[in-house]
Amino acid sequence: MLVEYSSLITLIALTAILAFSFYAVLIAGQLSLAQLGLASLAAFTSSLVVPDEPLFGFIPPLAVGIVFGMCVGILAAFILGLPVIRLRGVFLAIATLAFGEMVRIFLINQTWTNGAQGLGFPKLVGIEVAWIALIVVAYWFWRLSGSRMGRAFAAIREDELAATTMGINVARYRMASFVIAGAVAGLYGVLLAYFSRFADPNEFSFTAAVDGLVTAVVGGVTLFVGPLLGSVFLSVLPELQRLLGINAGWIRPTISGVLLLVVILFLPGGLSGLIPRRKSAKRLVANPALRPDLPALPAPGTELVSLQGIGKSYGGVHAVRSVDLSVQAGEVLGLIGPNGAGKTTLVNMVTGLTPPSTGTGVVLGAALTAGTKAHRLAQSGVARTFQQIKLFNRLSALENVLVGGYRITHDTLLRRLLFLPSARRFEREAVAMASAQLIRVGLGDKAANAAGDLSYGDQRRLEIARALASHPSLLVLDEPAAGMNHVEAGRLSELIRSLAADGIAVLVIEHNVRMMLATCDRIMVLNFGEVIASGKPADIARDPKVLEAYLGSAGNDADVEAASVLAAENLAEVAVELAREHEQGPDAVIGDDAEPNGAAEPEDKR
Amino acid sequence: MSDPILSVEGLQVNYGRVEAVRNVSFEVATGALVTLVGANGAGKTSILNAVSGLIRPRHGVIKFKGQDITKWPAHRLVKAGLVQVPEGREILGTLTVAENLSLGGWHRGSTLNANVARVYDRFPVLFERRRLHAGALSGGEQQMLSIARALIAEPEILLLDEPSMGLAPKIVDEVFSVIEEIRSTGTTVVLVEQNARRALAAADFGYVLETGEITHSGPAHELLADEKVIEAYLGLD
Amino acid sequence: MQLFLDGIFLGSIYALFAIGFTLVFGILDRLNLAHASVFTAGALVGIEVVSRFGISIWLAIPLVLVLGALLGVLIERIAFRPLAGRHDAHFAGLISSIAFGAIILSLLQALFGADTRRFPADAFPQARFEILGATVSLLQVIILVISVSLMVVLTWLVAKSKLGRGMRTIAENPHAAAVLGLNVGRISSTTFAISSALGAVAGVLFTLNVNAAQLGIGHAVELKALAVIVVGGMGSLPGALVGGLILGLSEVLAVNYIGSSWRDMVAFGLLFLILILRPQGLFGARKTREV
Amino acid sequence: MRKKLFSAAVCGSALLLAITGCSTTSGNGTKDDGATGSGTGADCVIKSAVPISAAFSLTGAAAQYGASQKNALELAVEDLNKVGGVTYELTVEDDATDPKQAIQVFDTLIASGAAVIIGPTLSNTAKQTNPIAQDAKVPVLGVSNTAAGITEIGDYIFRDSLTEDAVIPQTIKAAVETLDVKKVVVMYSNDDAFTESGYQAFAAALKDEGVDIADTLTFSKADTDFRALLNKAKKSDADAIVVSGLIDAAVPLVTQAREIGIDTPIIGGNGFNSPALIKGAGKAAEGVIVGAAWNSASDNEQNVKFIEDYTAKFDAAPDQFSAQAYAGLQIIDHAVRAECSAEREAIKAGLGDITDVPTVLGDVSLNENRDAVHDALVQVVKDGKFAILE
Repeated sequence: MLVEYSSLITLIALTAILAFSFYAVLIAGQLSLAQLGLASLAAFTSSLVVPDEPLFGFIPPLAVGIVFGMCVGILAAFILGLPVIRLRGVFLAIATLAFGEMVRIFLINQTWTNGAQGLGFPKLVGIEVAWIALIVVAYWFWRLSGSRMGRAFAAIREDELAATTMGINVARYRMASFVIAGAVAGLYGVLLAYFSRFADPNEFSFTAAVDGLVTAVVGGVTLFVGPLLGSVFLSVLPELQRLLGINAGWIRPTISGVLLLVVILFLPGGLSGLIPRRKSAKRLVANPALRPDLPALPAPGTELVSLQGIGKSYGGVHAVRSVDLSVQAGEVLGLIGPNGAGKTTLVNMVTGLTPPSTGTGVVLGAALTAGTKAHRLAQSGVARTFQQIKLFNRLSALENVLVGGYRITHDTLLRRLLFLPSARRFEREAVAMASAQLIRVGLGDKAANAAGDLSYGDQRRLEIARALASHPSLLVLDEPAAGMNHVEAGRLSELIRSLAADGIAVLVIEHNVRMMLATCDRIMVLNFGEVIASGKPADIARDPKVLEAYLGSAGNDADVEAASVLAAENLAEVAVELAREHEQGPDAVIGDDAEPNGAAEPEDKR
Repeated sequence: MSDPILSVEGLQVNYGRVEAVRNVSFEVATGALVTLVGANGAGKTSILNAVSGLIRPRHGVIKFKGQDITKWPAHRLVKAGLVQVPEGREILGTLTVAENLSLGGWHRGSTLNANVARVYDRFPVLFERRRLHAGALSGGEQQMLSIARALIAEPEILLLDEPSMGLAPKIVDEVFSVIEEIRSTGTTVVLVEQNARRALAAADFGYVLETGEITHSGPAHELLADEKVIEAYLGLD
Repeated sequence: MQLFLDGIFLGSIYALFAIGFTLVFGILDRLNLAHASVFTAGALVGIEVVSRFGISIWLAIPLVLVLGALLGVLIERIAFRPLAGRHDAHFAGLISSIAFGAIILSLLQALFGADTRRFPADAFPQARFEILGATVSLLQVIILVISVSLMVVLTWLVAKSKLGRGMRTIAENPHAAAVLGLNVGRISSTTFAISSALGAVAGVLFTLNVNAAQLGIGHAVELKALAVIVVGGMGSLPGALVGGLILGLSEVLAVNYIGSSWRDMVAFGLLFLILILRPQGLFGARKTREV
Repeated sequence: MRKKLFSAAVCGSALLLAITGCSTTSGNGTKDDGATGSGTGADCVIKSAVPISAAFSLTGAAAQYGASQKNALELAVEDLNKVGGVTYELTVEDDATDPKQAIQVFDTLIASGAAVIIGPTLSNTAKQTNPIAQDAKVPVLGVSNTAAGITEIGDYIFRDSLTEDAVIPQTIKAAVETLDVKKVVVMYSNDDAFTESGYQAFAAALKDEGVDIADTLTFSKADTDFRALLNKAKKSDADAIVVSGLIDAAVPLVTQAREIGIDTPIIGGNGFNSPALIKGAGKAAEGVIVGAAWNSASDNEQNVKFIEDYTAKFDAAPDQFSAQAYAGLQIIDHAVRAECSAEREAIKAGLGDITDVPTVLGDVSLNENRDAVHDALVQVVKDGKFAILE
């Protein structure tokens, strides 16, 4: 019985390995069709080095082939990656497709590959080798999926820009996924050649690449068993039809096509979507004892951001011109101004997303230049939220925050591969820190919900929690109160004050003037890219230029004036109150179980 | 008040197993400005989307001008005069301002040009920028474009979802004055707003939503004075 | 001169396929891999009606056009519409269109067998003439003219017509399109119908030109057409034409000056280089990212 | 949790195997009673039907060849079963033009007790499947594999298809003699094993005959537009164009050559030997010289009947693929009757002794390398028909 299906079972394993090679890039949100080209490079070049006899008398020839093939895959993927890694989506797919075809044509035109006549290989791979290889590969991806590296891939897949601002070096991780995929592709090429005893370059064509992609997608990329499921489904289908006595010929591909269509239309997330998953990969860990000690934040008053004459122009349009800005640890600096005044451009410069055109600046010790990388700044302690919410929508709320903790958590992949106890400990620490942030913003009960399913206001809060998870020295909030009503905005204001009290410097853009007046230590007003006013909230609220440009003096001068006076008075009260709280130490903000951010000193509770 | 132009009865909206809206019923009188206020996730946007045919309700009956429109697709409703200005503006950034406006008049072939001219009159800034890509406009201008685009569809009832979100106070003033103006021309307006104080001040009638259910309703000025409403949504002064 | 014309004609064939393809791919942003099967279906059905029923080619072409449009509607309804709103719509659409294409192909095999088929020798006037010392057939000129005029007509359609505006709106933001009262389903169907109708007719013209059609012809051109679309710039119809011509020319030049074994290497190498140097393609606009 | 999942997956696949295992047939055919009969040759009587299996490409890129092979085998079984004494039971499986699929098909066929396997359609597939049969000691008869190295796989592998080496030298010799060819352009598709080995045979033969090769042009088996290549070939002013290509390429290539004004003779290999050439290329095919293992115009009695029967049954003229498949079963029949046994070893031995067996291809022998030996023909298209080149 086994004999009859030994090839089928072996091929299931091999096809699954190929699908894993696609899986490796898909989990990082990339589509590469070069896998078959890499596989054929590995297969054919391995024929040049694999010895007939065990090497040094004990290394089996296949081991030489596998190691060599994987190295070829890695090397070729790396060299290919250098130019193409910056391409995205379909452009990457087409460029890699072109590469795959170029490899095929190259190999066909070589004499050592015997061209289209193909090359014979000794039979070294059987059912055992194939499945052992598959299990090793699957094990790797299983351990990868819960590691920090796995989370970084998921974050890149969901939103590259947001991932960058978490401190993730997107280019390096994309290359890593590319290279891992190359290694797996090389493994596949060698195994296939030494299983089927023959290979010609045409077997590694575009069609084969599409087959591999179909296998990976049908299986699903949300779970590491996806490629195996896809491979079983697609490999067994023809066999099953044969057993059912369906005549060979056009009927079989028709049925296969219909079934494939049904699977893809009715099973979002592929076959692995059928496997029930736990509500969330991780549960909230609310025990503060599990949280590790974090390095202290800069002392209050330390200058963290210092910009002189910074400006940005887009093809002659000055979005920001010659702005001086200084932010100190422990203060809340507000940035207000009409829509389109350049506020977001300014904070993009501060967070390294946009290089300044003119001026100089230092953020957390790093100079802002054209070469400043956002992930570098994030690594040194800058965190931010976005005006257009950029969450990792398909990840749970907790997972989002876990990615946010990238900067202060350990990479656990190697430890996880070896099942070291420290892997577990590090993971628990990371979850504990993330949980604390989630609870702090009031989303403790929604930890397992997918970020994309949260309401608008909750998404805003989650973004803040994610930013806080990196234990930042400087937090940049871009319209955090948008979509919140007055009561919610009030709570947000309290949260921001408590962050400042912890020693974080907060730079906030917001149109909710009442909230800004109540929250900020200083406010800067931008209009047409220039600072038109700067100073204490009470002064800003009375500044005629600000009234004119921003608060609106057009129709109801009296009303606005009254409102701003009222706001200023409010502020005075709030300020007094806050000053009092400052002296008392940081304050628990939301809910009874909320904890301040990584506070080292014991805290007073109300 | 005259007959309701819009009536919603027993509306329930589900996302998967989550009940976003539970047994919500309300009426909008012809020519009135009605506002739905409530916290985040209370289901305001879900109600609007169900009314404009963008999502299918689980239960409930929606009537527009006496006709049952519960199962009508969005495009049919727009043609019939029920138009939404969506949350987040949803302008088409790669299309020009003029193209965005003409999309508003998808079902208004004959009157399109006249409508566009009228809108340009009302919003001269859009006329100035008619050849620019809409993505190049500032946030306030985009919101005006979004409203103007809806007006070109000749709405009998206009559903506005968070029109003041992310806008400078001065622009918010302008948005509200535009809403007043629209209403003064006889168009019925349903307004969903986070800025509950502002919305209630402008509205005739208000409904307060909490986790998918209507908890308070009444003439807007009464709600503005209601202690509970103040505490939950308006904040203390 | 012959070289140049050969390249142009070869390229116009690629362009013919690519223009229909890019309507859906570049403008609706959906990669419809069943397009190759529609191309094959157009060719085989065209042959069938001409050779079996003795219908003139001029009548057969409109018939094939209608068939293509119907297939397009089916593809949209079955393989794409159910995916609307799913976060993996891109990938899923890729796979579902592959599956749908495979079904079309196996049904074609059931209907017409797997043999290579062709139009009767007299199906199309065999006129040939000389231009500047180069031999040119009437059909080649017609194909070039059709490609260019299709490009012009479709460019106008997409840029100026109401339908085109609808298409672009749906591509950019289907939700906004629905809010604005656009019948998203119908516009998508129409786009697929136009695209597939063009694909089917392209199949007929292609077959007339090379005098052979079998189940695999679609796939042979598909890969090149993908290259053409990307070289020309996603969603750019002039780009599809120019991209096709560039590919055609480069292949012909490669055959003559580098060696025919390396012809496809040159084509794909060129594609690769263009992507590296100018990822948005020759006529594509770089998308700006927003924060 | 994860562990559970994994074990579930393992259990699932085990279950699948169990199901499939249960439903397979009784297993090794060689142990069946009644596989060996009494008598020899025409008198041989074997009680149970002889299980013959074939693996052809019924779908996918090579489907058009597989389809005519399948037709011919069905016809052959019908004809041979009428003779009496020995009956054949034919199973045709589809390898979908995919070597991986073919490997699985071979496994299944071997396990289900095939006495002999015919196929697969393509040479490169054969290189992956035939070792499996060799290991399992199941005889294989290739009926369309022409590439080098097929029968070298082992002593259970035979073929009745002439290699290009056996056909092409004759073709070139005849062409040189009759047409006085001195300089040629060679064209071939370099991504196909069959056509590339054809090219190598052409190149060797041309060298032997002292013919100049002015230019060598390659194309892809998927190509259909050859104008660029042909225009280049035209420039070199050769006496003839020699093409090694499949029938897919033959028709467009020949018609396009005539279209752009190439009037020189075109010489093709086995791939051109198909009625489709004449049907498809029409007038343009006139004068094309084709070396072939089979000629439809041959007046061999068996052949005439085969063509009639095939045309009547399938409403299409047979091509070389079908003729070779038909002849394949004739050869197997001979081998079975020789030892009067349906056992694999007996059939293997019988195939080893095939000498001058009359078939639709003419009198066929299998040599010590288990390759076919029979007369090849050089044909020329004349008045819409293949005729022997004289």
